[in-house]
Amino acid sequence: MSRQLSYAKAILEATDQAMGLCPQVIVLGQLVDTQSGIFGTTTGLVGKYGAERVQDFPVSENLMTATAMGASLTGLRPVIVHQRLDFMLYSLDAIANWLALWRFKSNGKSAMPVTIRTIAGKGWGQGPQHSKSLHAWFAHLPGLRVAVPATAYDAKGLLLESIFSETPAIFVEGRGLFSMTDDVPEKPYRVRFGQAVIRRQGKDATLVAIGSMVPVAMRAASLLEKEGIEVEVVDPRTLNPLDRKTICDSVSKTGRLVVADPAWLSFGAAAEIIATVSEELGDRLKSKAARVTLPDSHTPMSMALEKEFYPDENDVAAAVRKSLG
Amino acid sequence: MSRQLSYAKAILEATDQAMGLCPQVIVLGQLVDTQSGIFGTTTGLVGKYGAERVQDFPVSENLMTATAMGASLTGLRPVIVHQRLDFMLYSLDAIANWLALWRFKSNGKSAMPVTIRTIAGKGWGQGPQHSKSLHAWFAHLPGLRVAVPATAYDAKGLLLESIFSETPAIFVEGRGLFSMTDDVPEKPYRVRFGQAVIRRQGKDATLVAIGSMVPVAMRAASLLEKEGIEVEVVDPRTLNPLDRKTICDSVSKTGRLVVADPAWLSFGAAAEIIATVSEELGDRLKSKAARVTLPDSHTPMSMALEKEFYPDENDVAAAVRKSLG
Amino acid sequence: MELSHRTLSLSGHYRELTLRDLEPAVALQLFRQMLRLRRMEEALLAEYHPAEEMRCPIHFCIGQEAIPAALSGLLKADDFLFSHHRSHGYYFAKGAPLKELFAEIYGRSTGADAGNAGSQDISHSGSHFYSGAILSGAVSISVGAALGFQLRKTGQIAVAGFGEGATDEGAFWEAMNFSGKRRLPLLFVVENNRYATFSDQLKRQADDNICERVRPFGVRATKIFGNDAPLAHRTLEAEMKRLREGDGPALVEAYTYRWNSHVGPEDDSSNNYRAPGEMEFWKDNCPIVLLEERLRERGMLDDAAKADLEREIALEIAANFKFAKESPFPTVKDWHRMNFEDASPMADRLLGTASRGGFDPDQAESKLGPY
Amino acid sequence: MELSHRTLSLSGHYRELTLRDLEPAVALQLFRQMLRLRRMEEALLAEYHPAEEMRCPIHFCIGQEAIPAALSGLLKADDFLFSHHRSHGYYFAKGAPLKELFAEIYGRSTGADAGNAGSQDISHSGSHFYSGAILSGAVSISVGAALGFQLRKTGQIAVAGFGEGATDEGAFWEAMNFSGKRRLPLLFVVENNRYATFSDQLKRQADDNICERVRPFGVRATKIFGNDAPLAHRTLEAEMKRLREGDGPALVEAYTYRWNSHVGPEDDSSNNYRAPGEMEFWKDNCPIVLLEERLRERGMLDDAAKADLEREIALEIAANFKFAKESPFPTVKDWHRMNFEDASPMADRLLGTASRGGFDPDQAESKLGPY
Ligand SMILES: Cc1ncc(C[n+]2csc(CCOP(=O)(O)OP(=O)(O)O)c2C)c(N)n1
Ligand SMILES: Cc1ncc(C[n+]2csc(CCOP(=O)(O)OP(=O)(O)O)c2C)c(N)n1
Ligand SMILES: [Mg+2]
Ligand SMILES: [Mg+2]
Repeated sequence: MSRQLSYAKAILEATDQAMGLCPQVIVLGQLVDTQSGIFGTTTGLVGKYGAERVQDFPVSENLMTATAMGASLTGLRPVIVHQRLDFMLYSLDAIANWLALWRFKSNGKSAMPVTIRTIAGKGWGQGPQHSKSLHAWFAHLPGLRVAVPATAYDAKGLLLESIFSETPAIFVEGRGLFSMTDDVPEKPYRVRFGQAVIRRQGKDATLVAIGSMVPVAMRAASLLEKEGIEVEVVDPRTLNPLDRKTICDSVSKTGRLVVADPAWLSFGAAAEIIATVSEELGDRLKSKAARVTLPDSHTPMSMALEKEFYPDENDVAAAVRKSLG
Repeated sequence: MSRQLSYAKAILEATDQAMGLCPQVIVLGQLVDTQSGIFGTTTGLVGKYGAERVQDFPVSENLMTATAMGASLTGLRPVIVHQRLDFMLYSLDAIANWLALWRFKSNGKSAMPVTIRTIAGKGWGQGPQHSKSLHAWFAHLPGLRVAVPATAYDAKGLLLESIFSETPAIFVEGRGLFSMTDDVPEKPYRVRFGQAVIRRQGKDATLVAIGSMVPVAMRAASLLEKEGIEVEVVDPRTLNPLDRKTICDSVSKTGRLVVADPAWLSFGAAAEIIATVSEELGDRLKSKAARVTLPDSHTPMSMALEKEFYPDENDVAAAVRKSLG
Repeated sequence: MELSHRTLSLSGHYRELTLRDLEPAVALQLFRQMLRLRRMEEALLAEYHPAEEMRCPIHFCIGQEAIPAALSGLLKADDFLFSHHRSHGYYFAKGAPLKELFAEIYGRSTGADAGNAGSQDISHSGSHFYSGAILSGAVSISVGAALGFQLRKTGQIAVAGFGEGATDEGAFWEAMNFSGKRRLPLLFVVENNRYATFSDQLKRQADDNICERVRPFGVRATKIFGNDAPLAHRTLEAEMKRLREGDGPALVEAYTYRWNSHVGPEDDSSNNYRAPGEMEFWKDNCPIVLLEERLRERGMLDDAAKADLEREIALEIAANFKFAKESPFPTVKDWHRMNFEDASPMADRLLGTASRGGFDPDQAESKLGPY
Repeated sequence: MELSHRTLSLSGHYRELTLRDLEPAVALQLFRQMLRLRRMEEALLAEYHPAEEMRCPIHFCIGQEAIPAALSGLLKADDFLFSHHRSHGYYFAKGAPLKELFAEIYGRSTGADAGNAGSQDISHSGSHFYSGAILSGAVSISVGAALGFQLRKTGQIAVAGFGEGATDEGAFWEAMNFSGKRRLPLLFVVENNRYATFSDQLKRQADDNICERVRPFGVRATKIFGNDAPLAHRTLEAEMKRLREGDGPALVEAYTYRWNSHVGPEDDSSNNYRAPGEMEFWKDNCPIVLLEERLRERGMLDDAAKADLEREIALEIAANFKFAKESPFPTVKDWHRMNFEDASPMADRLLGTASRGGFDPDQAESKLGPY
């Protein structure tokens, strides 16, 4: 039977089930042991599993990451949580100089199955230090997996998959997605990394949408449908590994590509997707590829500016129309 | 009269001249005050300008960056130096959460003219913690300029430009370039950001090469010339701003694009360049775009593996031949 | 008994507040500044949700007025002040224009940062006031400002204000190490309000002993009861005097308490983190009430004078709201220009142009070695 | 007089080394281990340039043998040891196979990490030995290992070995704070050799007082003359015993000295950073010589025994070189597999598959609020 669950509750359920299935799963993060529980994604866990397994951590993000890494060497499966991705920047040394290369450096003999949950802020004046979305940075690093779940279903399945796989994973959540619902099976299930999903079939253009741009892209596709334009919406779900094949197959059918990414324009994930298609099908595109992203600017706080800063379904639809000429 | 100077000496001369021209220029970095002076790029400065202006800094990379930032608010023009880019990862919070957005956040009222020199290691078993090249990360950030000089001439002009401009700059140097020479004028001169240079004209394919891949690309072009293939080699010199126009103009002439980047394949600078071209000329390419980069792997120490890890002129030439069909 | 949040929560009404040799004008000004800050925060707090016009996270500082009030009388115009997410008190302390604070929070183009920053990232560079919401980040930057003052021998000082939570961050200890080593003209002010969001200091640190921790780094440190405004004034005055004489750096830890939610006007006690009786202790020892008691005892304040003051403050606040609400919203002109400065007057002045010579493509790359 | 590099450089030959109640076998083993490590490093150093086959930066540890030798007798097989760029002594201390160290440095497929890591990043996970070249990074990771031991109540301990330079990093202080708070079974061993590359500790820190700095964080700390191997043994033994009893964490600071260049076999004195007479002091107080003096005095060692030992060591080293040089170079099979593990046995076992339901594309996004 189908059961609707919010994105936040799906994350909570995945974590709860993981902790129930395996006593080695622990959760570290500022405020993970509180009632409010990181947008409700950790609420109640401390009561159920105790303060040793659900640990409030000092405001020491670099150490938190390294602690999870060291703990994983002793057999634990740590999940760490950053309330904003921006706070996680203190831990980039731990991530890029250690976590990402640990397996490589040991020639595969030592693994660090660490899952890093991180929330990309958006809206209501979060401002430049509470809203960054740097999934492209993580995806550039060898040795890390990067998930960008857009739906509650994917959030649960990808989080469980991250926790119980051997390669460390960065799990990027969108603040705008937390209360959105989806059919979510109750049992613990997996969603594999590197498997894109076609959220909507279409023949006129391929619209690849990442993370919190997925609902926006779906709305854009609905708008365009009314104009007789059939857009194929592809959600890669994970950026590393990236399911290049599904994307290229779609574009080889439609001949057109628009990428919607909730991140800065230049040197971002949208560029990688366009480059991939250009390498595979470069001489067979029917029109120029296009990106719908944030401008190359930090996030303004004022709602008047935020409105222009974040692209919406009209921006996406306009880009698709343009690619159709 | 033309004067040959090595890349290292050009950097030293630029710094020396900047310090001479302007008493506000200071240099901070581990070992900048030693005789060996960071591959000779700071040798002698402490004797000339004193230990206040040429400061050995504790092994505290995050604070070093923030210190330069705060000092710049008092009117100083700091240059900081990281002997390896890897060490700089401790300072990414300072860079991404503060330096890059400072001007934005103050609505343009406050500037931080800080220059961050950083050296990407290569070769002789530097291994995974001493050889990263993350220029794509920096270029993804709004509010920062990113220079990737390939020649002594550009190194001097871009370093002077960085020091005396108002936007903070990341200056990425290649370890393999330090002893390479070039004509370098003696006077202090500028090389503007956002102006690519065509290092070699050609009509058959455009080869965009970044930083330490520039000499490799030039050698590849020489090889191809013998086969009658005329490659146009474009060196963007800076990634942010990126001279998209020169690149696109070249590709619209040749119809073919190969990008050589001394960094990881996925989600890197090569993707941005291909995406840019695809957006501008996507339906007019004569063949598929191609990348010649490091594989998506951390750097192995063993020379046997290093040899396969770093692409050379043969790899670049092969990619160009392939794009010619 | 050593001052700590544990010992404080066991004590009763604070009786040690004394004006001693404080000039009456200074004492009254301390009172006035605390009251202004309190009323301003109360007004913002009351308007926050109903209007939904202040669309940014705000960390109110009600209960923590003593330090900002004391700093406000001691900082010189060209000193630099760096603070954190709980920024209003510090903005106020630096004498930055309050109407621009209101307009900033309302996201208007007349705001201190034209609506780009909001409450938690606000700065006012004309007043040399800077803040930001990444813990300990602004502390690190203050080190550079102090180094600049020292190198340029300007006599200015830098002050960094933050909470005890910031001392969890490694970045903070790099700042201690370097400022202690360089003896920088830098004052660290820790408002220890016991919590970082809902997390008790003793959940994050083995002991409530920040002063002990910083001293071996070469940073002089003093802890005080932070709701005693005259004491705060005297302590900060003495430390700032020594800093100006080259005898730095110093840290002052002020024990105080936040009355409201960590962020926003709600009550976050549903998260159940406050110790029993604690809120009562701190409300009983409100910094404004403590000083008011003494001023009245000494006949320096009466009902009429206070009413005048309240009226003056209410007018000021109303004017600030009016300014903010009547100001236009910003419009995006150019995202590029908001993030990059393309003009380069200094480079224009100092640097020439040169033409590129011939790079020899056939030369060998540098012979690489191990180091 | 408080122990410090300043006081040491004023003193002469160290006379306090005593065997006390050390078992003769332990004393001899300390000597043997120091000599093995010394001879190994000397041999690598001598071969380094002529062969150009060890194509990676090596930070030799000649002069710093006492701590590794002492640790080697105290660490249990399932304890974890984390170290830094100057890794050989620690690799040795953990009892990881030396032939795999040689092969690693030679970049061969039989190396500890099959040639991926080299000297400065070497690990041997079978021996629970890990290192890396980013200062203080492995210290932070050791905290997690100790937390794992504590949560799982395994009785294991973690040890982190590093230089005084690592304490410049903020990351280090986060480790102090958290391990002190959690009372982790974790031993920090600082080999204070006065310099970080060419930079004197007093150029980077206000004082030579790491022990004083860490204590207020809840970390017990002891400083010792680090070339007195029996003293190192006794001190580490006592601390490790307390850690195993749950009384952690602890730090031991061992004053010692590196005889060679910071990196490589050259002499880096052209950088002119060493204090006059310093090298002489430390060579005169070579940890091996100091112990040898006492062993000979007590009749526990004579020329013949030493010659036997030297022969045994020389054979071992020769065998290690032979192993390394005869081993094949690695070949790249699959860059992806070198960096990612695609197998997921645990997920296979615990997780099922499910089919995706219908995401309603028309639903509204979350109503965003300020926090
Ligand atoms: C690097 C970083 N991590 C986490 C946060 C989230 N955060 C915001 S305020 C805060 C608590 C701050 O406590 P404290 O420094 O004592 O200041 P107070 O709020 O008590 O005034 C935290 C953890 C942050 N802003 N920055
Ligand atoms: C984060 C970081 N910054 C800088 C370096 C460069 N570096 C390598 S070793 C070293 C000095 C280390 O000194 P110390 O920790 O005392 O160890 P020692 O070499 O004296 O044994 C430095 C600065 C580094 N490896 N990592
Ligand atoms: Mg606090
Ligand atoms: Mg050292």
